[in-house]
Amino acid sequence: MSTNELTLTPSQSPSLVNNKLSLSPSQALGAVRRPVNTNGWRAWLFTVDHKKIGIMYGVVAFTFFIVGGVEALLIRLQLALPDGRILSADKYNQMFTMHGTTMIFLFAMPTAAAFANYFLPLQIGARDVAFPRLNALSFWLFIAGGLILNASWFLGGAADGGWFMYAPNSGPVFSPSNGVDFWILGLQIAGIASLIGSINLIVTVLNMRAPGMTLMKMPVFTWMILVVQFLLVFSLPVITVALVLLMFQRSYGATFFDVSQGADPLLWQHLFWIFGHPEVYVLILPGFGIISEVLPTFSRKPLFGYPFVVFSGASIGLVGFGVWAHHMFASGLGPVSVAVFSMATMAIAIPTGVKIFNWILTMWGGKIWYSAAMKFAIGLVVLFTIGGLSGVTHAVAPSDTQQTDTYYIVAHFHYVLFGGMVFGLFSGFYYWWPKVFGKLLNEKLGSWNFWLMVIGMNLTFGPMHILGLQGQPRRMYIWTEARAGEGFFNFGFWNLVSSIGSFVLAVGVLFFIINVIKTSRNPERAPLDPWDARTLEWLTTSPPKVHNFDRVPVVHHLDEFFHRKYEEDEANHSMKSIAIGEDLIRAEEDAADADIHLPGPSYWPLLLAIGVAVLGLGVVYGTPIMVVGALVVLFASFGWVLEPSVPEAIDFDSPSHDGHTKEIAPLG
Amino acid sequence: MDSVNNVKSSSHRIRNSIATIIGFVVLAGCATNAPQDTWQPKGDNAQIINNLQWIVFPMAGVVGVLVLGFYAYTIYKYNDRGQPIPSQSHGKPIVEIILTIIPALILTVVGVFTFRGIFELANTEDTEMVINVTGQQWWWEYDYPAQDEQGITQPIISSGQLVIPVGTKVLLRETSRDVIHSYWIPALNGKKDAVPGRINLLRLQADKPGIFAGQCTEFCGLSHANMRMEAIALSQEDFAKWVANQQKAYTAPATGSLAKEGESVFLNQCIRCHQVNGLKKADGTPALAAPDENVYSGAAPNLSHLMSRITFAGAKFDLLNKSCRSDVWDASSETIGGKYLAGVSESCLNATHLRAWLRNAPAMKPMYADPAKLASSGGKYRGMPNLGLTETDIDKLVAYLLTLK
Amino acid sequence: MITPGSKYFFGLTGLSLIAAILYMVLVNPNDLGAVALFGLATSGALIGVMALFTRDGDVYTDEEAVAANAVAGPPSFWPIVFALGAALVLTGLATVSVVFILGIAVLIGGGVEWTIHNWADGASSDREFNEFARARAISAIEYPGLAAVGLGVIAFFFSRVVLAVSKESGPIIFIAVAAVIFTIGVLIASKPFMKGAVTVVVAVFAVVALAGAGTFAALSGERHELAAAAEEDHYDASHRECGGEESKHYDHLANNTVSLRSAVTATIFVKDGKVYAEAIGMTKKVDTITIPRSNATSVMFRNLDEEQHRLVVNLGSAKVAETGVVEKVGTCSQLTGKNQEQVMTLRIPKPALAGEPYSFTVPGATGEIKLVVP
Amino acid sequence: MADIATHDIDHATDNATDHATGHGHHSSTGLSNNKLAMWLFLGSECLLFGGLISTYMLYRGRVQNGPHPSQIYDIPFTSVSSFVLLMSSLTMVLAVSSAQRKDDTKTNLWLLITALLGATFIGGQVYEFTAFYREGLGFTTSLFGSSFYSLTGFHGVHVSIGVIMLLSLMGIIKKGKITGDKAEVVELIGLYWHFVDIVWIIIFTLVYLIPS
Amino acid sequence: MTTVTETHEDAHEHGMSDAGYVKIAIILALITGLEVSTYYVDFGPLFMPSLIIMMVVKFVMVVSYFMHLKFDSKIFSFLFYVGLGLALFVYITALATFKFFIA
Repeated sequence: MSTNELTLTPSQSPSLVNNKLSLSPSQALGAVRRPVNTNGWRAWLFTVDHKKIGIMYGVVAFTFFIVGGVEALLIRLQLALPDGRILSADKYNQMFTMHGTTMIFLFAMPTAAAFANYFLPLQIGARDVAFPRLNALSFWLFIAGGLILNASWFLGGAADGGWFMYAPNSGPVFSPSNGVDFWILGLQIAGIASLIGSINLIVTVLNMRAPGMTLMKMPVFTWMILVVQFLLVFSLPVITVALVLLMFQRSYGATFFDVSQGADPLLWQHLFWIFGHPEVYVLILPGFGIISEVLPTFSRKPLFGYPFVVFSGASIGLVGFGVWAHHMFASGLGPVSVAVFSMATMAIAIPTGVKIFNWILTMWGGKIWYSAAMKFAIGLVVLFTIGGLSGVTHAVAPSDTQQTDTYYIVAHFHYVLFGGMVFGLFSGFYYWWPKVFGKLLNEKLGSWNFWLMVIGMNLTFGPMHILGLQGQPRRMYIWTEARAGEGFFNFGFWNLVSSIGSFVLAVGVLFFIINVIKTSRNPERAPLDPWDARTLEWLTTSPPKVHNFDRVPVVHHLDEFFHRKYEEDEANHSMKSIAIGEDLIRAEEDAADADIHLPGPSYWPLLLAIGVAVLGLGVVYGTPIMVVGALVVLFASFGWVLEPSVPEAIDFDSPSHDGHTKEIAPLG
Repeated sequence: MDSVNNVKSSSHRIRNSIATIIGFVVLAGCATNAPQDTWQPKGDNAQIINNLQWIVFPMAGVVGVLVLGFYAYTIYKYNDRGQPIPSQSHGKPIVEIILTIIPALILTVVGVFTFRGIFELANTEDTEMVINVTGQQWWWEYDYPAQDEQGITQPIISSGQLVIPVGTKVLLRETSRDVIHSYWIPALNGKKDAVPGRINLLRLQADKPGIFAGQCTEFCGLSHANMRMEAIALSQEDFAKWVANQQKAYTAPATGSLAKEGESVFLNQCIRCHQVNGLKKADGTPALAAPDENVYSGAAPNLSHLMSRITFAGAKFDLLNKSCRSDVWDASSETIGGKYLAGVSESCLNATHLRAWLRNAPAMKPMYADPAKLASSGGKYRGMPNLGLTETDIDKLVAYLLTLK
Repeated sequence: MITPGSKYFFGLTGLSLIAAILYMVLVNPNDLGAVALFGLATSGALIGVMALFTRDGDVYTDEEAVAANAVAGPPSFWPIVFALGAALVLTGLATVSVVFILGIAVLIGGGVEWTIHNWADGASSDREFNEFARARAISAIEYPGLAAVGLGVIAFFFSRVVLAVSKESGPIIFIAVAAVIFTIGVLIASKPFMKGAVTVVVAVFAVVALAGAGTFAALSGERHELAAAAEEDHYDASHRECGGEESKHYDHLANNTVSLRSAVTATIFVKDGKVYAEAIGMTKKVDTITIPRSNATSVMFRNLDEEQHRLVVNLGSAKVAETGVVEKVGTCSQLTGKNQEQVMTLRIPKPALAGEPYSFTVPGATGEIKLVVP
Repeated sequence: MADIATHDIDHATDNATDHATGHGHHSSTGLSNNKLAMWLFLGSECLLFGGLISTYMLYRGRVQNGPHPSQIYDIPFTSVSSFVLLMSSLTMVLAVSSAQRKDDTKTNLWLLITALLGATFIGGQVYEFTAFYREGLGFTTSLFGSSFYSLTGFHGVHVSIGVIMLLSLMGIIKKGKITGDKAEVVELIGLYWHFVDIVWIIIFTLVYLIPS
Repeated sequence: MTTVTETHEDAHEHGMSDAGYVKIAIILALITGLEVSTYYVDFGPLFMPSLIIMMVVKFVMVVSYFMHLKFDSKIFSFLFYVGLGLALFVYITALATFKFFIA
């Protein structure tokens, strides 16, 4: 599988290349030569390969997961005992703001993007995404956004208004540090990154599917990612507007949230939550998608009610645009609006329930293998069910007015997001690790990882239900004995349990890191089809070659790979093996397509992202910087436009390539 | 694939889940008398909400137990014991449809009750009393417009502690001077945001006299955690006494007393922001506070009857010392009116906190009263700054403040 | 290839970046020192990139033969542009800053083009290849740069012309210009014989006309109504007259659609010449509106009568700081027609004194609504 | 602002598909990647402008200080500029049509005319902003001022980017440096241009005509 | 480039003739004229509805003809109109909660 070392060859030989030319192109062109490196750091920096980009997304997002996790631990330390003194009020406010922002925008979304980038093209049998360079741009913009967001820690303090940054508290008077400015810019840039990424992935799904793969034969993960990308395409512009308004107010004196001018602060809330609610589904649906792959694989059964799962996912997405005001039940919308949004919110519980039932029924009648990936998937179903049911209590608007902005809601969304999403992502880590790195993560450590995380998670967030119902509001830098209640099971007990739980959770995550390190040192290669998997991404080597598939697969079934391995035994309606996965993969190699052209690496995405970052910093640090940034953006985008996507002969030092007559060297 | 292990752990799982769910209901419902417990309604509105809670929480609990129970059984039953790979069936639409309709029906029932509850809570037709509530970083102001039915002949202005008559449908008209706050007395009703520029309505009604704790629940900046309030429900007679006391004219302290000296310290320092109705300057003209010139949000608590309240600084600190405090807070509903109306006497005063506050307020409660941070607010403070008072000044001021009953 | 020269500059960039960060963390994040260090880092990076691009300006490193065979390209006009930039900078220093900035832009643009041109000329002995190299290096700047300059020139000169002429002739000139552009387009498209020389003549004529008219207009200044409006600031609150009669500017075209209904504390009506009010949460009509002090509060005014009315709020009187004259304080809405609404947002810092209660009145209608600020 | 709009260009010409999918392999829908991306982008832009328009609608009458909308709007002038932009849509579609006929000369001619009309529209907007400012409406004067300038400014930036794309496209076509299907590139920029035009159709009615 | 719905046998791949575009432009110009006339002539109660209708007609014409949605694949229409529809839905709903539409 590693016989095909990466080399690039040109797609065309321009007449310009002149035999008389005595200088090699790299000498003649200097830095103007486009990058063609296939190894070393340049290969990563300028890559447009969806798999490399996916890995980078994953690494960076996991780093931010640790950052956000440390912030969470500090929060829990502060609240472990009454009148905590670990953090000042100011630092605490920054801490919970950045914890939320980091976890949502810099961990959850990019990790989903990592999975989507890596596996979506593989699952639909494509060689890359539709716009490889845009893909790289998304990644670099995300990095720029994340760096700008976190740079604020060192440049006068981070944002301190909570992750939904309600105006007017986020205005220039009430949040005087530059933290909110950095927050706005960071989110704006990360938002552009997601928008570009989502357009890219939608087009990829629509246009790049392998022959025979109709929409209803696509894996559910791909479906859920598709729904998520649609949600992003249509919700991100709304927060863009909100951020622009706030930015104009903070940096240029506009009056959008200035009440003495007659402004209405609820405008921010509407704009934010019109984005924010679909965003919740953006976070959760990838997790749903992942376990919809894992549960069938390890139950040896197809997903129960595939079309229902797909359509419930789509309808969650659609209805998700009509329930945003349930975040504002206490803000004085008036009874009619509250009633309407309350009913809509209940309606969205129905498709969500359908999904849970289908997952359970997928396992019903199966032949279940409880691997680490499967354990996390089961954990998701259980924890998400609990989170979903506490969500229903929020849909009852009057009940919500008692619960909102207390720890009960903190408990709810952590069950939904940590239980629902993080568990899904970890399930994905265990499931797809051998695909990406060719090595199996250790199952025993995985089990430790799982159980510690389950216990830690329930210890941390379970008590928060009770704290909330006992009346502890969220976002308080201290709690005091005076309001803690009497008896043993008061604020004091539950807060302490929660804080202890958070460290158990952290140890659980630590086990994952240990597992990764241990696995990377283990020379043993994973089998090509370790899970007896069902979908196309397993119909190639691990890790896949740069062009993914030696032969573009032709699809006849949902779960194509599984159906190539098994067929139904007429006698007892069970499945009997007709082929071994490894053999199928070898067979593909032998029948490889000739003449595959892949896009070449490029400087422009990285440069453009730098330009955008500089442009953004200009908002804080003055117009001249903005002008510089704008010029870089303009330059990079035109450089991009003028660059053919496949390198020209002129960019290669030895145009006549070393003798692969059949151009199946991965890139040529 | 160590299936034995898994069987064991999954049965653990069932027990754990069930125990957790039952634990939630029991512990949350009747635990520990927390002052802000959301399951102990003490008035009509909170009762409406609680009735809904009693519908939706048990329902969620039952559904949860059923679903997770079934799931646990599935996990146990279909563990790989060497059975053949099952037939690749893609599900049965009829099952799907049934599993869609059942939750839809349950939710419809919940929805009907919810719908009714929302409109019941929004009703303001039969309001008997109106109070304007204004949030400000990090305290609440109450003003009672003149309303003859309640014996309020001239506007009353107070802060921190809301005093209402028992059994009366009180309508709060909430707004805010700066950022969004949220008014929440869990025992009396759910929360409602105080949004600057808007008037939001919240109905409170208490069945029995008592002190009901609450807290600002919309994140409102630095000292959000310290923005508290209490609602004090008094019997009709006690409320009338309270009103009479609030409308009482100012009596200056006796000449030559320590309190009199305190009055002049007050006139030198505090009057810039804090109003005491009826206080006159040395030349006999009325002393008017102009907080607008010093405080960004333009107001500071009115101190006319400070010692009729039992907390200060956004209800964060007690004006009563420990024993007097528990005497009032733990009083029965019959006796609480008299004890509350007694106010704060010299012997009961929590002098430590009051003096510390006067010495250096920002050290007691984080506030943007830091001179280094004034640029963004145009040189105006948010919250009370450190006034640099001497200990003698503080003695005098405390003596004076004790006269403001 | 990272050239030796660029390495020095990138090294400088790195060092000054570290220095800047250290400085910000250790000394002071906000003062000039950090800006200077960041400036150093940025300029180091820019020069480094430039050096990279031009391989330290050293085109002859590899083969003497290239130097020998190098064919000079067509003479460059970039030095002239560069010189023009320098001239503009000097002129700008002496006159207006706009010219200075323009000069800097021209200087940088000309400089970059000149350098790249020169570099590409020596890239190889093949002219075609050299042109290719030049294009790769520079066209990403040239296309958008020239396009932006084109857009800027047209927008600037055109707007100067419209600002200079009367308000009535503005649209006429606009439509005429557009019609000319459009017609010329149609003519050239439909009549092939108009191509070539004619097109060039037309284009040159158009550019000269636009530039000429624009320059003339810019020099002659904006029309005097605009200058006067800027001077007088008609719509400023201080010009408000709150009587019953219509004021020239403030009430001009007054009936505006209001969308503030969600946030008003009270609504004041005029019906049959009488004033009454409703407040949120109050079931009955009210004759007193209480609003907290120092709190931005919106009040809506709704005129249900045929004749125009305005809402006036009387806020006692105050001494004017400079003159010591006691003046009535208050503000008012615009004159409002039947079934129209207006909204006033008030922020009243001081409670009323007993002698001068605050009130809402409507000139020409009876009744008043008391305003209490406790 | 600029950063939001720059990726228009990127979609327009990033055409890795033909290569990435291998030879002779049509896209699954038979549609062009670039066009799909452009339409998605435009669908997304609907929500962007929708947000700005809604903000304006909510705030248009909230004037504490300075002029009200109907006091300063110059309807005859704005009518002309709306008309000019509308006609530029016609010239744009003629450019697309010429490009599909592979008539480079005419394509370039109509692109130029479109760009010129767009540039005069921007000139008109510069005039309008200047005049409004002189009459007392600044960006910070009132809610009306802030929301009006934000909305029309955003639109103006979109038009400006459009003009820059049109003019550079001319140059690129002339030099033969286009990296994809030429007609399609013209069509994509055309889609963008028409979108900017339909946004103005809405702004013209909701912002300018209705309050009068 | 191939399109699924290639219905017109015109010289173009899809769309209409140049003369057709000019006709559309003339209609658009006429509607614009009518719109502007509302500024000079009092339309009474028809003012608002007529303006909205004319706006919608112009919008749809540009989108359908100049932007080829009428001739192109339905997928394009889907992508665009989903965005437009969501925009209308969320923003009109949001404005409604501000009591924007209550006279």
